Amino acid sequence: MSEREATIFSLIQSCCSEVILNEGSGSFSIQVPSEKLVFVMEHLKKSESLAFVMLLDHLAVDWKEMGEFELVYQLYSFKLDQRIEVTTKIPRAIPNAHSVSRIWPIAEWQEREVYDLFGIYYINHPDLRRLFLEDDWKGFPLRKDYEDPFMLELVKE
Amino acid sequence: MSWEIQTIADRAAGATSMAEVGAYLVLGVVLGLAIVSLMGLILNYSERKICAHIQCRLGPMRVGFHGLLQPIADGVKLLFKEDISPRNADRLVYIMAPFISLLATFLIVVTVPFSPLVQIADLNIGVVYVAAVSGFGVLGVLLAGWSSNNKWSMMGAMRAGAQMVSYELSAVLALLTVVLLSQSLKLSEVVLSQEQGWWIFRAPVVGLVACVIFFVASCAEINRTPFDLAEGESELTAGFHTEYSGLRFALFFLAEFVNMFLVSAMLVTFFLGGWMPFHLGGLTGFNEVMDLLPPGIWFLGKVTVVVLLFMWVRWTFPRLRIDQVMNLEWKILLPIGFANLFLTSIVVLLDLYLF
Amino acid sequence: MIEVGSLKARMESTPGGLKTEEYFVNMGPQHPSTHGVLRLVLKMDGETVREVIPVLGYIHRSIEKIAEHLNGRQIVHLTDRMDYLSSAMNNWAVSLAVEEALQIELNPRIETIRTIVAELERIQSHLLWWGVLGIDLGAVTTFFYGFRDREMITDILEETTGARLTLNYIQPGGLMFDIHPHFVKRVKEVLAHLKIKICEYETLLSENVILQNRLRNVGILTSEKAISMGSTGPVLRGSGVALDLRKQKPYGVYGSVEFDVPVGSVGDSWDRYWVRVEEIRQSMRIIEQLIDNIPEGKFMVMKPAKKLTLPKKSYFGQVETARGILGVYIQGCEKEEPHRVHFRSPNFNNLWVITQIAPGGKMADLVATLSTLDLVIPDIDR
Amino acid sequence: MAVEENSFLLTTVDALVNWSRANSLWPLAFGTSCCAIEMMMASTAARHDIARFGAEVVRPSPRQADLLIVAGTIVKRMASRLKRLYEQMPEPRYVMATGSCTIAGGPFYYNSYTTVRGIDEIIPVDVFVPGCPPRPEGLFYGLLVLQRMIKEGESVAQPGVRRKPVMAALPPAMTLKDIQKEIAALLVERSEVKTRGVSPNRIWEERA
Repeated sequence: MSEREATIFSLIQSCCSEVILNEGSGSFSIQVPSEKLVFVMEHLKKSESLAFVMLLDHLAVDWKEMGEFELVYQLYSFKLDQRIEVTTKIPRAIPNAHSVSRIWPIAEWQEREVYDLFGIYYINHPDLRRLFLEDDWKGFPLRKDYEDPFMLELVKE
Repeated sequence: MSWEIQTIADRAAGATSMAEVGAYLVLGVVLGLAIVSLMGLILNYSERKICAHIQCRLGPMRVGFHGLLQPIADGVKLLFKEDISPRNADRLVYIMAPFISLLATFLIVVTVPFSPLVQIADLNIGVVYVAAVSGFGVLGVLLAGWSSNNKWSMMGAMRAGAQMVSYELSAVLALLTVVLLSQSLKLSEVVLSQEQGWWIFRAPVVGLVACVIFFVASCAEINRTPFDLAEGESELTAGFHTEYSGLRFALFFLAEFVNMFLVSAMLVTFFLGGWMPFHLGGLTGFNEVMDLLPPGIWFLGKVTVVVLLFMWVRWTFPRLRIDQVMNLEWKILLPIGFANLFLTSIVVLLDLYLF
Repeated sequence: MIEVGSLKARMESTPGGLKTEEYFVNMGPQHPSTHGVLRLVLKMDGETVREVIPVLGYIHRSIEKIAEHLNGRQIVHLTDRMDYLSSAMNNWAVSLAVEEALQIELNPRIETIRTIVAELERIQSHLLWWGVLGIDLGAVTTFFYGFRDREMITDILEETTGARLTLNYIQPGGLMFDIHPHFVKRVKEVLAHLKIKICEYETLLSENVILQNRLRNVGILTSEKAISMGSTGPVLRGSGVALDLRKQKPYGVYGSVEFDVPVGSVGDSWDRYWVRVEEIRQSMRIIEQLIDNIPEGKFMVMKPAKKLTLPKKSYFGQVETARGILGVYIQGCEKEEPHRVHFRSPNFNNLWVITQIAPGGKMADLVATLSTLDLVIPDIDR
Repeated sequence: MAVEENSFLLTTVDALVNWSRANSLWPLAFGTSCCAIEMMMASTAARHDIARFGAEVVRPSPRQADLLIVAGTIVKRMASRLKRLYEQMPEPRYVMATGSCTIAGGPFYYNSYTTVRGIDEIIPVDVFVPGCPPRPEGLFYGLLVLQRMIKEGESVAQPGVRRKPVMAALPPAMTLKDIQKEIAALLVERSEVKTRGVSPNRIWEERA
């Protein structure tokens, strides 16, 4: 972690002490408890010293063994010329997360994509529908336990 | 040199027996149809070839010598193609629309003076007739778009309707300029009045301005780029003929090409002397040399040049937006047209001809 | 007869003026100007677009699921088929992520060749966009001119990589093949040819008054909106934000070459047009600086038989493609196959811009705006 | 009036009609992904120029098209649209499947939950052009094969009777069925490829 990243991290921690560094990432990454997510995100965007105004990407990772979904947000700040990865973990059994679409409008569609493929329900999302698949599609295909006879899964031995 | 004008209608009027009248009638109709279909084939082929060469391609090459038989292959194919009419279409109107479109073109062909001896009918209100009948084409397009029961067709038809009716005004204003200059509504007399020089040259500036206005307006009337909004492929899939297939589509195709020929013929007749050879008033020696070529050749030559110009414009320019099209007509072309008409009357009153 | 005054009074008396009925039109999935199988549901009022609702998924091929079953080397060929017009850059993004995971050091030859090939791809992608823009606006001839010159670049790429479109050239650890012996000569020929042709194109299309009228002040995207929609690439730069990863986070040898980042001012379609045409020039400038001094060395630093076992960590490789920032998120789990692969496609974010800037414009403006956004639909759907 | 099966009149008309159909195949502008770019390259770019075969009149409306060039992957969601487009085309209509995705699913064959593995599951195909994506020359060869098929194949007396589909770049005697049989045999033979679950709408297993 470089010096600048350390200062950014301390700035974030000053607003919410529960934020920790995420070791499981190759780049500068923080982990936020899921109930604090919207608060931290708002701070990341609105704080003048941070100003992460651009939400580059949002995705989910299915950790089936651990019974968790990991949500990953990639943010970018023009002011600091820095990308930051914000991750949060939600239980796999109750896949509910808070929507950040009020903060970044593009999140509305990115969250729709994640909902479509992982079945994560975003609270306060304005229009949570499937994005790529038909509305009557059964199951969420990118989950590790998704099974579909149409899929012709290649089994390696 | 004095030109003797004899149309087929004149000959029929001077005929001695009913059989002869009938023969002339048949000749007239056959001639009209032949011109329409032949022009359709020739222009289709040349459009494809010319656009190919503008775009560094070869164009049709495989059927006949340099693809000469390509339009025939297309025609036969379209003739034998299944003819679908959408379930909720207004069937009668749907079937009639292409014929109405073609009828308008056919009715104008009747009056075109190809040469002093080749003209089917020479009406004494020729200009009024042309202006009136050419408005008929809009009807076909509008009906086609409306009866197809398709939103894209409808939008195309509405665009075409608005655009063609508007530009009709400018085109007629430009024609009125020439009517003022030649002081006749008869097409043959319009041609004859250019014996001292074509109006585009003889009338100072006003002739040229009227010609340009007519060119732009007729470009819009026949729906060619930059005014091809009615069938703008990238916007409205295929515009008013989206739902047409087979022969009916071919008729629209044909009407489009023949319209291009007719508009060029009208432009030539009114501004470039029709079949009249290139004359300069006063230079009798020069004029006699020019008269050596027969008038029919002069006419076709000039039409070819104008058609080439139309094609060149089409394959070079992007398309306008609908509001820009309307602005161009109502805010630019129409005022200029009126001013031009006013100036022309001054030219005629004061006899300010160049030669 | 209705007097004009009374009509005006009536229009004013009804709230919101004289109402016309709005209707829905389905544009796509098969429509010539959506460049693929994008479907836009348009709410129209006559010729005016009131609302645009994009509907996706008509080419969702589940690339992310397939990639979970392939190893790092094999994923590359899937990225070719996402944004097929900047396939080399897509390959590069995967390679960057995998190389970061395996800590592979590359030699300067690989970096230089990668840069040249990527810039060639960028030029051909922009040339194709230029041609298709012409056809969307009704100037068909530009299409043929753009494709003619694109063909020359395709030839060079084919000689070296063996493919015309889906290159599969940049691999984790180096390149698929070494460059063809004629590569340098051919590239120089094409650059000399393009320099003349670009000026010709400017006179044919850019300086045309109709084109200017069609693009200027159409589809204005302010920089705030562009940032909040997460758009990148020429779309963002056209709005006046100079975000270019090649400058910001130089990868390859971009750090050592000189080039400018063209930036628009208003953010209308014309700015986006201009930025792309200017980018062709800048790409040519980059290639010119590199083509004469490609260093010697190996074209592959990793043994082909080496197992690409990814550590249990996530990696995010990002490159600037012809359309914006492509990010590849790879989550390894001590196996050859990654646990999760995600592509942050530039077109996905750029598409949503249309919902913000098209309403209020005419139908023809929508087509022009779509065209200047330069979307590749398979990249959105993946 | 009864006309004999092989009367001079009918065969001449047949020849004329088939000649015209073969030489004026207007394609429908239908491309979904990468193959579409190569199709554009073939159909329009100055070097290749499909206009030489009289097939450059790309119609955006299926009503006016004769040839449906399916260029690019077809996924489940698009399948119904493809079928609808095909149904909107007037007879006689021809279908050309370009690229491995349209032939068999291509690189998206395994582990894909949306890709349709071969468009012949949805619509009848006349010519297959392999490649990923096929070169413009490949597309031309497919077009020429189709032209030959049309010239030999149809008759006014028996409309709709068609030859079997051919693989453009393979020997002309090879049909789709042969290839499908071969693939099925290979899949059974190669033990390292095991598939979990068999899609109900895969028909090649039943055929083999």
